[in-house]
Amino acid sequence: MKSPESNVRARYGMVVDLDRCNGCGACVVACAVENNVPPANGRATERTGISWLNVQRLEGAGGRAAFLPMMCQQCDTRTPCASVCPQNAVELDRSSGIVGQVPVRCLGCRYCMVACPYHARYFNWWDPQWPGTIAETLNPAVSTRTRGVVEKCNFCIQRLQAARTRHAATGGDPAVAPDYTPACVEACPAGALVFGDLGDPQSEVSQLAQSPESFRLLERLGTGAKVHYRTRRPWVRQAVADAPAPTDGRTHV
Amino acid sequence: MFPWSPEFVWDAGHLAFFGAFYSVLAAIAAVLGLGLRRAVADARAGRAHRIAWHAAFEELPARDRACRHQLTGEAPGRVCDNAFDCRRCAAHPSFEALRATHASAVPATGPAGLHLPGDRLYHRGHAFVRPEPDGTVTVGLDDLARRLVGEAEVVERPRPGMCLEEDAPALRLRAQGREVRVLSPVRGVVIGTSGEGAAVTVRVDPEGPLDTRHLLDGDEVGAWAMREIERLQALLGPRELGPALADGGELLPDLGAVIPRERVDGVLGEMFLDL
Amino acid sequence: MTPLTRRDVLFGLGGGIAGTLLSPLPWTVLDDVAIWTQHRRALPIPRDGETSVRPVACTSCPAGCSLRVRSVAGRPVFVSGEASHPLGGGACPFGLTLHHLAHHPLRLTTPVRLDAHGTPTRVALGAAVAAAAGALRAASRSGRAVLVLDQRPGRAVSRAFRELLAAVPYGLYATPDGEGATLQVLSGAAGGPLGIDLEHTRTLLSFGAPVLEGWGRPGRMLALRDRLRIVQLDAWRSPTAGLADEWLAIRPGSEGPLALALANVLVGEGLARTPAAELRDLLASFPPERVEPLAGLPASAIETLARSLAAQGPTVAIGGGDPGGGPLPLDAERAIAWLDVVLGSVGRAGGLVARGSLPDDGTAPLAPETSLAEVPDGDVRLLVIAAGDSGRALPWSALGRKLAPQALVVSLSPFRCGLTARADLVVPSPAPLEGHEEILPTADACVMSYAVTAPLLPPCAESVEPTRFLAELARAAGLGVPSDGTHAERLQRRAAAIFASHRGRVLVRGDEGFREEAPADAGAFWQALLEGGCWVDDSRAARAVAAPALPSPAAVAGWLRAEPARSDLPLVSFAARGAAGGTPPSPILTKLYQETALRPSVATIALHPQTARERGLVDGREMRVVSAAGRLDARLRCDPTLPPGRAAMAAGPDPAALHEQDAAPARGALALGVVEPDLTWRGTRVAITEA
Amino acid sequence: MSERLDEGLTPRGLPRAPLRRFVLWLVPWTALLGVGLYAGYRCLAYGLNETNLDNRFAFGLWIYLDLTVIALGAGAFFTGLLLYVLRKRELKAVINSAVVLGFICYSGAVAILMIDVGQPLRAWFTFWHPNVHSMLTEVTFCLTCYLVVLAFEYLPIVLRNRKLSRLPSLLLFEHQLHKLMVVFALVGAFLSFFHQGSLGGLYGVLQGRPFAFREALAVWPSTFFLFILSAAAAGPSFVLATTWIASKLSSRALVRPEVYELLGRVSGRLLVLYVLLKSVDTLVWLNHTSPQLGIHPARFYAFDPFGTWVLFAEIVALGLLPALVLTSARWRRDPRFLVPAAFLACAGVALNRFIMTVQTLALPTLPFDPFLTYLPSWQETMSFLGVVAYGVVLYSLSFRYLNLFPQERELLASEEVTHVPLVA
Repeated sequence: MKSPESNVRARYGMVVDLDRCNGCGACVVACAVENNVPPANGRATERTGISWLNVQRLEGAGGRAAFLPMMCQQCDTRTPCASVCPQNAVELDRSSGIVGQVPVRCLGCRYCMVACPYHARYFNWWDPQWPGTIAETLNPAVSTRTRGVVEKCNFCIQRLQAARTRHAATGGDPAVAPDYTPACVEACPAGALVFGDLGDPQSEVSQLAQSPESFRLLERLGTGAKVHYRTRRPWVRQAVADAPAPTDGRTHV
Repeated sequence: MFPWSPEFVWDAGHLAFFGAFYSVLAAIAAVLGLGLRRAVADARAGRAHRIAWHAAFEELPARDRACRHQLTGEAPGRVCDNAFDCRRCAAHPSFEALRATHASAVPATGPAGLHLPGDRLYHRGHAFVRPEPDGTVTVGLDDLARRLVGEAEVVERPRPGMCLEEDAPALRLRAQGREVRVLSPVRGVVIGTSGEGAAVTVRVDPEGPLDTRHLLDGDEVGAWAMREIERLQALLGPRELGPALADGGELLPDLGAVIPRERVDGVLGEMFLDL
Repeated sequence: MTPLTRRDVLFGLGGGIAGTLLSPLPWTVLDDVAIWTQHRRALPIPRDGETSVRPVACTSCPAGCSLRVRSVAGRPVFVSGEASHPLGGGACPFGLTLHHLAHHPLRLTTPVRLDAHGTPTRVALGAAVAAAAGALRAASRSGRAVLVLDQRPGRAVSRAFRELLAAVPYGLYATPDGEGATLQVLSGAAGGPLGIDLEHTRTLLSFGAPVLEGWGRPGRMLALRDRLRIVQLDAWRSPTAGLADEWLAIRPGSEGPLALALANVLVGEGLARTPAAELRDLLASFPPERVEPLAGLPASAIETLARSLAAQGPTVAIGGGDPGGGPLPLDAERAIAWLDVVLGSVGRAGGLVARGSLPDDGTAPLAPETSLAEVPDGDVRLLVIAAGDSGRALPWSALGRKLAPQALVVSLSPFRCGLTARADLVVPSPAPLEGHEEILPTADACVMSYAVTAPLLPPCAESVEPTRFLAELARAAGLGVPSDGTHAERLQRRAAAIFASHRGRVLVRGDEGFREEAPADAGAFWQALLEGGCWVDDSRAARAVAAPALPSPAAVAGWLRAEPARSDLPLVSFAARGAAGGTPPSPILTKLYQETALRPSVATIALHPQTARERGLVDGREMRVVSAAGRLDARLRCDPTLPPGRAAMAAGPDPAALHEQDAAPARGALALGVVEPDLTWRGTRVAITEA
Repeated sequence: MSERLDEGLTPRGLPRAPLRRFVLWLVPWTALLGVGLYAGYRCLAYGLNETNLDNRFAFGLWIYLDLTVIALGAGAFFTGLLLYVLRKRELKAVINSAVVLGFICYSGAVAILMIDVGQPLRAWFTFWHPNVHSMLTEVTFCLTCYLVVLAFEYLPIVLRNRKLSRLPSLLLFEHQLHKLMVVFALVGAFLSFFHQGSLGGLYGVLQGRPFAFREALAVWPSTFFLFILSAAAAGPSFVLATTWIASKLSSRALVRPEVYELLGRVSGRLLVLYVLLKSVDTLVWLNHTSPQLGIHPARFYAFDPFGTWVLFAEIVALGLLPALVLTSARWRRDPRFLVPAAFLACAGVALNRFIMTVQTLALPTLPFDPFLTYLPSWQETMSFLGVVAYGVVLYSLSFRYLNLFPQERELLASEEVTHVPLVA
């Protein structure tokens, strides 16, 4: 994926409002539909399924719940997966800051999955299958993946290409994509996902990202994730922002 | 992988990585190439039998590589390093020089009733060489060898005109159900063979003047035979029993037959230096 | 010329190989091989083409969310919610997979006969119609009922059904009880439909209604979420309970007494208008202390809640039940309705307000609307299950008990699942996106609205519009009705009637969201509707409400009776709207039910860890779950958020069935549900033992 | 049947068990190998869903096996290095065995790796599109090259077989190859240093896994050096242990006691150094590296069964203890201490690889992550055992038909006790 020749350097990122997310799962499904992720094999579990976007439930006191959409956090400064891939199947697109996966080149060694602290990478444990004639509804902008390769969220980079093309068609700079929106952001009915260029200080996303209510997961690992989370609820913040200090009692398994 | 492949970048990382990788490949290829070339050269130069003998000699345990001067007590503990080729040994001439007399009249009987005539020279692989008046030599199995092989059958005898190499197999026998290769003590052209079984002899026209410095003769033969009986004994039983043999008694005529079947092959190989 | 030596040949070969290696050729080939390995297993390669975006409406449940479908080369590939829709934007996962349904493995494309195992055999439409007409004539002869179950009443096709049933000696038109049950109780008293003025409501007290996860028009709730205080009274930590401002865990089945106890406090503390004497007498039996053990809530919590309802008004109390748990008993709904009356919420801004109706577009007599529960058992000779999904679960036994011997069940659903799996004949109507659809307001809406979507896909050649089936059935049975006209023509007639009424506003889709427009004539109005526009009625004046019926004395006595200690556990059954209805979920929903832990699957039964411990049951093990209606195996999931002393299980969907080509036997809570005569199954109790 | 059908193939003069007994010995192992091959076939044919690996436990038994056998297989390179480069002539007694062990370990590891990757047909992509900054690239290149080197080190041993060495061309090639073995030893040592290190680096670079992450010295994390050192320390112990097992199984002295002692001494001294550096590394990691990444180190040991006992077992019980025994000349002389110490040293390196592979993945990274468990499927277990069986079969065949222990012949005479009267 060669970036267009331009000096425009965007750093696409997202701010997830944890107070708005109601865990409906629309983003999860939209992501799978847009990116031709197959339905699960009958034997798949939550640990062997493929869901580029995975909504985690956080438990608060008194039965309160919060939901945390987890996708590839699009690490920026130190990308754990890109540096470990033995065959350059993970690519950092310099024009957009998007960490992409090249499934045709992936060997399936899964080292990147071990390296990723966010568990945002998924392995095709089964041959993909679409029951009925659902394969008719596959998105031609994304190629299907074979068994035995790793895949993950890439902020629907095909939509970036399409948005650039649309912008160019209206006489704009082909490197700029003003109406670029990933599928999950488009699908979220609660408006919990805000997407845009973090490099543009005027953008809503970068202003939200800088607000004191915003934080990143595992910030101290220094991955420079481009997905930010925000919440005004202290218990939510406490549940996700920091690694908890050692527990009082030992966890028994 | 190559400078022209898409991912290649001319940076220190790539240069160091691929520099090392191609160096390793080159080293492996060079070793293989060199080994192959040298092997071809060896084959062309006919060094195969020498190398084979050396390889076999290398495998012999130290006690089986005893120097002939150790056998006679001249150099206790001395181990041969020259694959029993005394002509190449730097020390051999000096030992020879030290010997006062070179006994020529040797009794025909060795220890334990072995028949080891003095007109013969003995190879460490139990082949004898008898110089014939016409300048040729007769090569055959010595008495210990004959007793070991017993009722043997000659599987392969050299054809007249063939060139025998020193320490290379001259004969193949089948004895006690096992195959034994008898190493040739001399280098020369085969004139003919005679005799059957263990009594087979080969008439050889030695190449060039007959040089027998590497063969045992004289006093050494008895000591060596004694040592060989001890070795045989050691191969079969506790070492302590060895010396008891020297006290008397006569070796069984069909020695091979008493060796336990499962040990025959090993014993024959050891005794004939055919490993 | 010198002859070639072997050396020359070798040199030539070596040079050739080295030269080839230095050229890009072998490396390009290698790269291509890399690509080939990707496709060695014949992966589908979608065709590319022209992209277009069209507005449609979701038909998976009554919410009728407005959607946008992106198609490539005429094939829909992506669905998203119409964010700026005036009736509420956004869509749920079921709507986002609407375009999969026409391709669903359980889709039927021709009329079929189903055997006892649900295996389909193709039949001709004529034969199917003849069989249905025969059953209809037999019903007329024997005085048995012809029943149409319409899960989406109010559509033009509903009218066609009712016209037909009116012409039959004993025709019943039934709709299942749904999420608007409380409103229905009050509407019955008010003499016209009511809606909730949520835009001005401050507190929404929900008795187990999933108000934050697919209730009413979800987009409306999402838009109002920040302004609304939501108090959830629920037997389990439902998604709504987890997200609500307050969740009070109540004992299953205690909704009725709890509503009365809240009213008791309000009346007792003078926080509400003084009710009629008969209600006062009833309330006197339900002081908070009395209800405390029934509801499992401290009396003080009931009092605090009641005070806050009064203080933070306007407050609306609603019941309706969970889509997977079935309706609340009518008496509980009456109690909740009375709470609304006591709170003074009826007929005031921010409370329950009147909603208009669509103008009439026909003159033929209509069969009256009845509740399915009112249909006598064993009386139905011909049952027609209309296409259209309420998005709520309905166990087959609720219908099965109504059937007479030799009854014929005809389903018009395009999917061989849910109730349709038990039908004798299926005459499939067009799948979603293949036909014209009407969108009517949801139960909560306080204004009437109307929208129509045009087909996006060409209908399958042998699918049958229900209107056409009805026409052929009437012809074969020798009935004069329903009046002729295709489905589209009926809708157009309806639109014309709306246009002619000169009521409301027309909102059309523009580049910058929706804007009001005045269509020149009925044709322009119809066109505006087809292009994603909608008609919104004017607001109505508040309607004064007469007193609704009181809970029956039998129910009240039942509530007050102390329950004996039992070893089996009440079962809390639940499902997201659309998950356990008649429309099969897209297989891609394994993402929610199987591949992530987001939603519990029917394959698990939840217990509080302490409840499990008391029974010696180990988390993660396979359990045998037995109710009076059935038994099944499920894995135990210890869930500390589930209050002790009850079991919780999803009613659907079954992720294992999402892969199947064949309709699997029902798993999950629906297979266990013990259906009462009032067609509720909330009283189901289960015994759990290790399998 | 006392005569052996395969007598012409076994080294002459070296007593070998009757063929029948040997076959009986091989039967269960071959059966196990067969099951392992079937399990491997299933994984290749039906995909990795045959395993119990998942997206979170992406590495499991197989990677653990690879790391361990490669560490133990380091005996091959290290013995070669000592013999050919540092001229420890005594080690000639075990070099053949060490080479065979190395070959078994590395070929087994590569075979398992081929099953472990999702698309084995794309194995060459790593060579074609290498990311030179990835530790796995280094591992792949070095492993492949070293397997080739080991094959060429193994070749001469095979060519010395009694039957094969009768063919002059093979004999000559073997002879010349053997003379150049020092080059292979050097290349092998170079490659081994790098891939043993890179295997350690594999985990050390994972900044996303604070349990495994270590700070870098030069461009490599400290695990790079620790893995080299631990492999070099365990390798000789493994050679010692296997020689001892072979000797027990064949009830024959294969090498002189001095060789055992030398192996033990080398292993012990390296182990002392390793334990020292590992302790320093652990202290730096617990007190500096991991707090800096925002993780309290106690969290690493907060989940059962991975308590702090793991640290103790790895560093003290299976590190320091064998190190002390092996460095003590007195204890080393006593096989009752020497051999168990060698086994402990091997177990220590195996535990270290287990911790790096399994505990790293089991521990949560995100605050709301659960602690994960994983139990290999029968397909994984059987292909693992298949590799073990492959090793036993290949080693048994090598032991029987090749001359793995040159001192065996020498030690033979003192062993035999049959008394045969030779005298009439």
